[in-house]
Amino acid sequence: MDTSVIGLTSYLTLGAILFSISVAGIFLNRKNIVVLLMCIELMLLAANINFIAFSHYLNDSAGQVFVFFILTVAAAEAAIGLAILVTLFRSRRTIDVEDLDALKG
Amino acid sequence: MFADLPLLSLIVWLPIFGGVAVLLSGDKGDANGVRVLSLVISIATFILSLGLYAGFDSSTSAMQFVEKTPWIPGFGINYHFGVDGFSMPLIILTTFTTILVVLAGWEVIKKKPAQYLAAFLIMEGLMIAVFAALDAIFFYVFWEAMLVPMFILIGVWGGERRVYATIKFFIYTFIGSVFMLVALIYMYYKGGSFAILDMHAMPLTLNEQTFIFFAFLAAFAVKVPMWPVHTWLPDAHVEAPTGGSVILAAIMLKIGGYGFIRFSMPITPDAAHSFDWLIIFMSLVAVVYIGFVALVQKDMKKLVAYSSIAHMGFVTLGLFVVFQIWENPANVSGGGAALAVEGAMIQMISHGFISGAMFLMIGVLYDRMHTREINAYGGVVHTMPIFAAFAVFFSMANAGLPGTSGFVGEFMVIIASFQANFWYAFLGALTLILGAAYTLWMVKRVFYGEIANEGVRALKDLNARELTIMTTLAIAVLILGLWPAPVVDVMHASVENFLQHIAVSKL
Amino acid sequence: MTFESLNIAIALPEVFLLTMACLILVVDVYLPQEKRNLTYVLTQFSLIITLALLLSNPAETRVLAFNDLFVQDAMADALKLFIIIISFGVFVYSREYLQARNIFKGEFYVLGLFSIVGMMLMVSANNLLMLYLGLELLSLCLYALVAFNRDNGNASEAAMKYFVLGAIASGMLLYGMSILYGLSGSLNLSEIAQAVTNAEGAQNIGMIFALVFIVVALAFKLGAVPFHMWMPDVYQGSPTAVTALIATAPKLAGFAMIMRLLVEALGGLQADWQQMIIVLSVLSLAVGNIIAIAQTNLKRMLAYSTISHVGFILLGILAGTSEGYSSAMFYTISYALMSLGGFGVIMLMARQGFEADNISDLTGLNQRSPWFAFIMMILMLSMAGVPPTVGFWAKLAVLTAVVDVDLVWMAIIAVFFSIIGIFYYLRIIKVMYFDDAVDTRPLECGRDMQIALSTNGLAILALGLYPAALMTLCVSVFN
Amino acid sequence: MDNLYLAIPLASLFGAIVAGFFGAQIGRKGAHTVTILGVGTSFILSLFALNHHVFNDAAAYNHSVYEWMVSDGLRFEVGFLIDNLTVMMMSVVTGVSLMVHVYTIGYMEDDLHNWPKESLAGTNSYQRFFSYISLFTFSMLMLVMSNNFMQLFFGWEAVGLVSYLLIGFWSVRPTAVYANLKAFLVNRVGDFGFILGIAAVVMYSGSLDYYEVFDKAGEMSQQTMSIFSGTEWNVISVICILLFIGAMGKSAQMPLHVWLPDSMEGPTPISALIHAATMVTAGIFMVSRMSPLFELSEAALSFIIVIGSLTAILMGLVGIVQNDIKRVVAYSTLSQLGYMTVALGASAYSAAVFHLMTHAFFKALLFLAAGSVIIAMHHEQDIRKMGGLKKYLPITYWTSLVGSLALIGFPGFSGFFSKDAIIEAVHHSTIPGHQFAYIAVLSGVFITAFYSFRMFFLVFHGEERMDKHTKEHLHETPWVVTVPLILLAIPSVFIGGFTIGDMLFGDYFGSAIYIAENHTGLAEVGKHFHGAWAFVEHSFAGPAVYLAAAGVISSWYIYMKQPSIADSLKQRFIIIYNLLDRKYYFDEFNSAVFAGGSRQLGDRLWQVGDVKFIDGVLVNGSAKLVAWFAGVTRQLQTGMLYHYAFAMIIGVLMLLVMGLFI
Amino acid sequence: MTITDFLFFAFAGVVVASALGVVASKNPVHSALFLVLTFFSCSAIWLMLEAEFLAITLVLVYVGAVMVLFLFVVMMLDINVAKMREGFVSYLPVGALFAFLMLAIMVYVVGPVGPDVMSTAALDNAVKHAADYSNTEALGEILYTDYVLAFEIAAVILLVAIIAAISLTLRRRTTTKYQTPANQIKVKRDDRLKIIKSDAEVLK
Repeated sequence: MDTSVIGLTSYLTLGAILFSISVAGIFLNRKNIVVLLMCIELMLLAANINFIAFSHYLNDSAGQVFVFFILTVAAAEAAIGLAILVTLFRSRRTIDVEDLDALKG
Repeated sequence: MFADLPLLSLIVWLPIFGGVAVLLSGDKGDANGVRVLSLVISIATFILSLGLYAGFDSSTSAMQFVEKTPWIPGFGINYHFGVDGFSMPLIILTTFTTILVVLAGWEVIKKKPAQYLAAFLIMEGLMIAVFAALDAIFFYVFWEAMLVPMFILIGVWGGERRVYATIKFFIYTFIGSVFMLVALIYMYYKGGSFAILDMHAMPLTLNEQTFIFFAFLAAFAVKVPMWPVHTWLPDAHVEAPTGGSVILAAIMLKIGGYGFIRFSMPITPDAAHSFDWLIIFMSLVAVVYIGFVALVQKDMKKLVAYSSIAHMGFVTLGLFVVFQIWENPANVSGGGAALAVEGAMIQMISHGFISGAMFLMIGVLYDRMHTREINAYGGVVHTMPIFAAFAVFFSMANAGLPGTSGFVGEFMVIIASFQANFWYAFLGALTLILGAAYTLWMVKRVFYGEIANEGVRALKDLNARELTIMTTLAIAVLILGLWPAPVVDVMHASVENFLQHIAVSKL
Repeated sequence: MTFESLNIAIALPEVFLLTMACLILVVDVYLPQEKRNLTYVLTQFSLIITLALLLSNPAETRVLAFNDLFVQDAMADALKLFIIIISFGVFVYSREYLQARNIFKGEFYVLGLFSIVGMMLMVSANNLLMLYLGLELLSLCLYALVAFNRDNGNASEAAMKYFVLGAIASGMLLYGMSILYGLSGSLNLSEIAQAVTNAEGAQNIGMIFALVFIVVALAFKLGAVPFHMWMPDVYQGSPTAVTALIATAPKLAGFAMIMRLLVEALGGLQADWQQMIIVLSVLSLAVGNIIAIAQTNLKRMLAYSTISHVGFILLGILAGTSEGYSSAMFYTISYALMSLGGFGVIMLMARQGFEADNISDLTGLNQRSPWFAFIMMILMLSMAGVPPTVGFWAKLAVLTAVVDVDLVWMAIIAVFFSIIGIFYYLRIIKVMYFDDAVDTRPLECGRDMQIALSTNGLAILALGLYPAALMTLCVSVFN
Repeated sequence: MDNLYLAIPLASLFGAIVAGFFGAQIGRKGAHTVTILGVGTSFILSLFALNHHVFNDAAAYNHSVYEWMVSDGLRFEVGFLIDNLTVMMMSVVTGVSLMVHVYTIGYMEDDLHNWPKESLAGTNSYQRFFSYISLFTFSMLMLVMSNNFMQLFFGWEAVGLVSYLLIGFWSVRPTAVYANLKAFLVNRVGDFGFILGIAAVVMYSGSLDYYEVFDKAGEMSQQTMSIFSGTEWNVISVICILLFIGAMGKSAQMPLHVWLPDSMEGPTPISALIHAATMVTAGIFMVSRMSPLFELSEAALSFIIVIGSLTAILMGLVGIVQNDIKRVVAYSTLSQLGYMTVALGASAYSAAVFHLMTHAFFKALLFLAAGSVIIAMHHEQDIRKMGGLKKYLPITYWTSLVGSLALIGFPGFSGFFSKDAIIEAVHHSTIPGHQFAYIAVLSGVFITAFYSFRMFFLVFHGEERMDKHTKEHLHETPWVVTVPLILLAIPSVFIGGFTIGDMLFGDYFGSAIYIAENHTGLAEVGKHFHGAWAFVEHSFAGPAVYLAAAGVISSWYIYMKQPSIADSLKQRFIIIYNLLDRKYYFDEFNSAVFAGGSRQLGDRLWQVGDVKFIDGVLVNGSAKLVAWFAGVTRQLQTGMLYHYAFAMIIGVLMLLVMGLFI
Repeated sequence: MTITDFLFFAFAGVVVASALGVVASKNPVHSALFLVLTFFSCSAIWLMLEAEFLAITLVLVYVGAVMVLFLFVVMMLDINVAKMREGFVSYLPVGALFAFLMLAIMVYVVGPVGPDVMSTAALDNAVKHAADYSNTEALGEILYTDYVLAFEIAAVILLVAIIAAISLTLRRRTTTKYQTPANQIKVKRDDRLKIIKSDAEVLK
């Protein structure tokens, strides 16, 4: 069996790539807030991958515990985010990012 | 007998708490009540402050009536009061002027008289505290706090462009003082103490001194005000109510001069020495440039405001010329330095009386005619002869006529600055001509000639209250002009000490 | 492990408050609208008891609980104290405001109490996880509260912006925490601190990498430039009651978070985060003060003013000395008090259908109510840093700390921008005192509000006249 | 003697205070009584002092009255130096003043006509006037009795103040209030030099006391100072010239003479007292008092003699074309002051003071006589509208004649002695510039005679050119006016002859006046002096008497005999006439250059410097800049979520780069 | 290159590709589905890291609940799909540039190239657990002991989410008419009818 080429850094790199994609997504998405929320989920996923990879390589379950809580919180966050989204849609009849410009200056 | 009382605390807090009491008694009830209350408080403060003079030991330069209690131990900031020959006369000037200011607004201020009077009383306490504070931060607190009542005074009771004027006033002074704050903090960092006297003794390199000197300069030059940071003053004066102008001219400007004496020069003697040319230049510009500017003013208050700037130029000139007096090889006797400093001090006190009187005078006219335009007047002497007599008297004092207090300081400073350089005295002495020109030209246009219009024709001469104010000031101006010795004597020791201190380089 | 080893008594105030929050939630459900006042009373009552619990058991030393997740120390006690006092004030001020807008609902108080618990947890966290959870508890409550006035489009917009940006920030925080966890092998702050000191060579780079993400999250929470963008919009869009909640106590929690993360955990990287904070601080001072000048909306102006104050708080922190920390804490507490008063006045002026959040709405306040005009003046002067108000001492303390570490130029920059800043505070005083009132109706409000607001304003003045007590408290926390 | 000396000025001051502050209570009568009593006391006490010093040869009295203050070891005091010079001045001042006081009772009697009806200032103007002139007497006494420079300056300015108040006494008249401002300002220009001179004195002698300064004079003359870098000036010359600039202002020497003719806007008694007899001679007195200093500086003396000669001749010429009775006398005063100054320059201090004294009497006489004419003519001052007044005003006529003869130096009259002494002294002087001065003073004699008698003839002789109404009411003025005239006429005739011997050539002044060894002008004259009568006889050997006679005769010819000549001369020399009529365009120049110029400069400095630059650019400019910047920066807050996020990302990148790579 | 390596690259490839799909999709529904795919493949990667419990949770909780919620909201709110891509291309260069810069720096630090940040002794502890090792049990053990406080707080956070969601979205339809008995009982005579006293008016 060949030696494995993947290691901790591979997972971290994957996390970094996901993080960057989410960053790009946040900036590029000018229309739909829901997609914005999805990008945030991606960012959390990147952090989760890091935690789990570290947890594995450290042989320490604290990282996994952390991920567990992140998932919980992310769920709660999504709920609240979507609730706000609904409220927003009700009052403005739009969820375009570009239309969120009543407050500025 | 006064040594046992915390006299300075009393003098500071009596008007402040009195002011709060006046404020709380409010504008709903009888306005005369608050007026009388304010008058009583201001007179009581004045009487207390005379205790300072009575108990003052003029043979020593040490601080007297010292009170010291820890205030903010974390920073070593103390509640620290004390007076010497420099601050004591200025405190009495403050208490004296406040009485007149309270009187001056008696029935003239109809809008919220309680707030008006309270502002003055509180400001009085704060200004006294500025003069008496011996802890730099303690000083700074009062220095800044003092701006607030003045800001309100000009803004609420002022003229048409009051908002512009008062914001300009506040920001101008604020700009200057924040840099001073940084300098104070820096010295605390170097020396570990905020006590002013400790700062005097603190060794500082030339670079540090330069930095600190300019930080102080920013604060005090604005306050004095020196050219070219003077433009807030004419605006503030013109828009301020009479009492505000009086306090501004009579006391607030002095705080700038006092600052030079208390901070700039003793703390940074070497920087003061190396940049004395700058200050002297600015002072002389103030005397000459501002003299010309005053000449063409159409608004009486503006004219007097500009004249204040010119007169304060003598204060800074007198203070900073000492180094050059010592250095002038032609000055064989080596004297003149003390003359210059004492001249500057006398000039401050005298200017307090005279500018106060000038503004009160304009106030008297303004209360009747509601205009300060010189052109709106003419021939006032025919309807207000007594008032005109006072006006001519104070104008002459403003022009530095011997026998009035206006002469003493200018005379001393001119004589002293001659010992540094002929041209300093030359330019300074131009005030003899310019000062007379702008003041008397105004007198001519306002008071002399035929009665200009119906408004002037209907004028009534001074009432008893105004007469009292004017007479009091006139007596003060005369006494100081005819016998300045009592005032000068109390500062000898302090001046001597001051000069010895700044003569020694800190490097 | 045993139940005793949890040391639960240490967290008694939090536990109590949490319980009360749940209780109030239940009680509120069964209350008819006209008895809603009970919710309010209960809320305030719980806060008072919490305060009493807090005071009854002050930390003599650093005590750990819940298996080292939770820490009680002097700083935590002090900050919690002020968090509760200030929140109490927010609830007092907002009662009538909420009633006038038909949003006087139990959820406001429940969410408010939960957010307070979140803050207290942040303050007492000794673990990255606890910090994160505390932060999220706080933030989620605030997101919801901002959108609380559902019919207001601006509020929803503000909530959305706050939510999205907040989520990004916590994403970054998590990313940074993950790296930190990986490099130190622990979530415990003290152990991380150990690892940071021991780190060498390349690991340092990793640590700094983590540090950047953490600093970003902290800067976001406090509102430092360029992570401040949410603040003006959220301050303006939220109902004023919520703005008051966001603008005050959470800053204390944010300060605690900085202390826990940067100082306790990453103290070894001080040289690195100092540089970053210098940049953030200068930018905050500049941007906050300059843009505030152009504002016409009072709440928005206060948001920018907050940004500039954050610059000052960061100034104290970047000094990196115990004087610096205590001065920053002093500043934060004073700022929270001033800000509370400011929003209190806005709520005081507001009435049904009228937000009173424009600067022009304060016009002629001195004629309508000299006393509250005076209070507002004190608040504004304090924000501007004019003695004898506490704002001056805060600035003095911070500047002293900065000068102490030879950063005189930073002090000069700070005062330079505060000169620009004074202009907009003066403008408030100007409209209150110098302009004639358009709306001459006298102000109507309950006695509780009057007393609280007066106390608030006078406290600013009293602390300005005698700052030693608070200052000593702040100093003692860091010894 | 302390109390006596103190009482001299204070008596006048007392009168002034009472009349000034309680004028309304004591009424007109009370006012003139109290002031006359005050000044009379001063006068009598002055005579006592005169007796004490001159006839009993008391030593000079030099004591301080009170210490004004001490600063930097420099004593500022008020004190008296009484010696022969002082007592003479005191007697002259109080004497003339007393006369003027009495005269004023008549002159100011119907002063109410000069005020608008509703003017409250006019109600007590009579009392106020008496108060002012008493105050003036006090100030003048303080000036002459001073033993130090500070008090000298005090008196110097105080007389200026009173002069200011009195010139503008009729404050309703625009010309009067213009004139008083002008007088004060021009005097201030002189004071400007004066105060610098005092400053120099303090610097180089360390004292303000006369005697102490004089003791140091020798030292000072050895020192030099640098005013412009590279040039060294003798200290004593600088001091003397600066002090003399003060004297130029007060004693109206060119080019600071412009205020004096205008000062005639004041009531006539003032013109007599202040602007002829006393105040304007303060400069002469001062230089004489400072002779120990001036003697050490050739440069200063030379400067003085040139200025004096220019004033003497040029102002006399202007007198020829004036038509206002008081202005003619005023220009004559200027010219005579020039004579005194020339004498100072020639080191003939005693001659200057001597002329000062005689001039005080005859010029006061002339002014009061002019005033008498004016009263009689119902305040008409144009001599072209007079004529033939001899028969209506006999006393005035004769006293005027006496005054005029004294003025032109008719042999035997007091003016003759003093003027001839000056001419002779200049003749023998060795100061650079004395040749020019000699020519000037000689031609001055002719000119003086010409304009004096031109006026005399036009007023008292020839056809009656006044209107009918005035003519009907013409009669001699009341006794309060004529008595002072007579009393002044007596010394105008005799005092010169009586005192010339002692004052000029005896040791009257003793140590009060110091003359350097090599300044022998007056001493030369003294060698030929053998009594007053011989002096008169001797004068016929010189040109002066003939020139005076020629002056009188030509004026008689031109104005009495052939009045058309005057006009034809005027047409022929129109340029010169205009030059004289416009008074060499000094006023135009001053008002254009100094008054207008400084207003323009002030306006520029204000509008451009203060308003546009400091306020506009620096203050409001930076405020605007900040506001503009704020307006621009707030655009960054677009409201767009992705921009906010973008800002955060930029921030992250920035911090990453900073943390990792910097 | 082992089989695990291959699996990793495969799943990682899917993760990256579907993440890009989330960002680049025109239609938010597609984005949501791509996100589901991302989660699925990620969960596979977590399995490789022996985080079985979390991997399952990710699928169950995230995909099963949260993503469904997302889809639900997307469908509920009527969104104009045609407008979705406006501006995307024009901002792409800038966005890509910054994302790339960020990626470069991050990979430089945590990736296999660059300074060797992750080579500490502690990070070399990866242990292959025995087959009977229960990841769930291990987590559960510490979750209820060491992290009990965190667990409680997480519960509170969920509670907050519930409260917030309800209070923000629950609304009574104003269009539906319904009676409120309480109000009906409370009503008084005066509320219904008001008798106003007025003077008699005389018609002119």
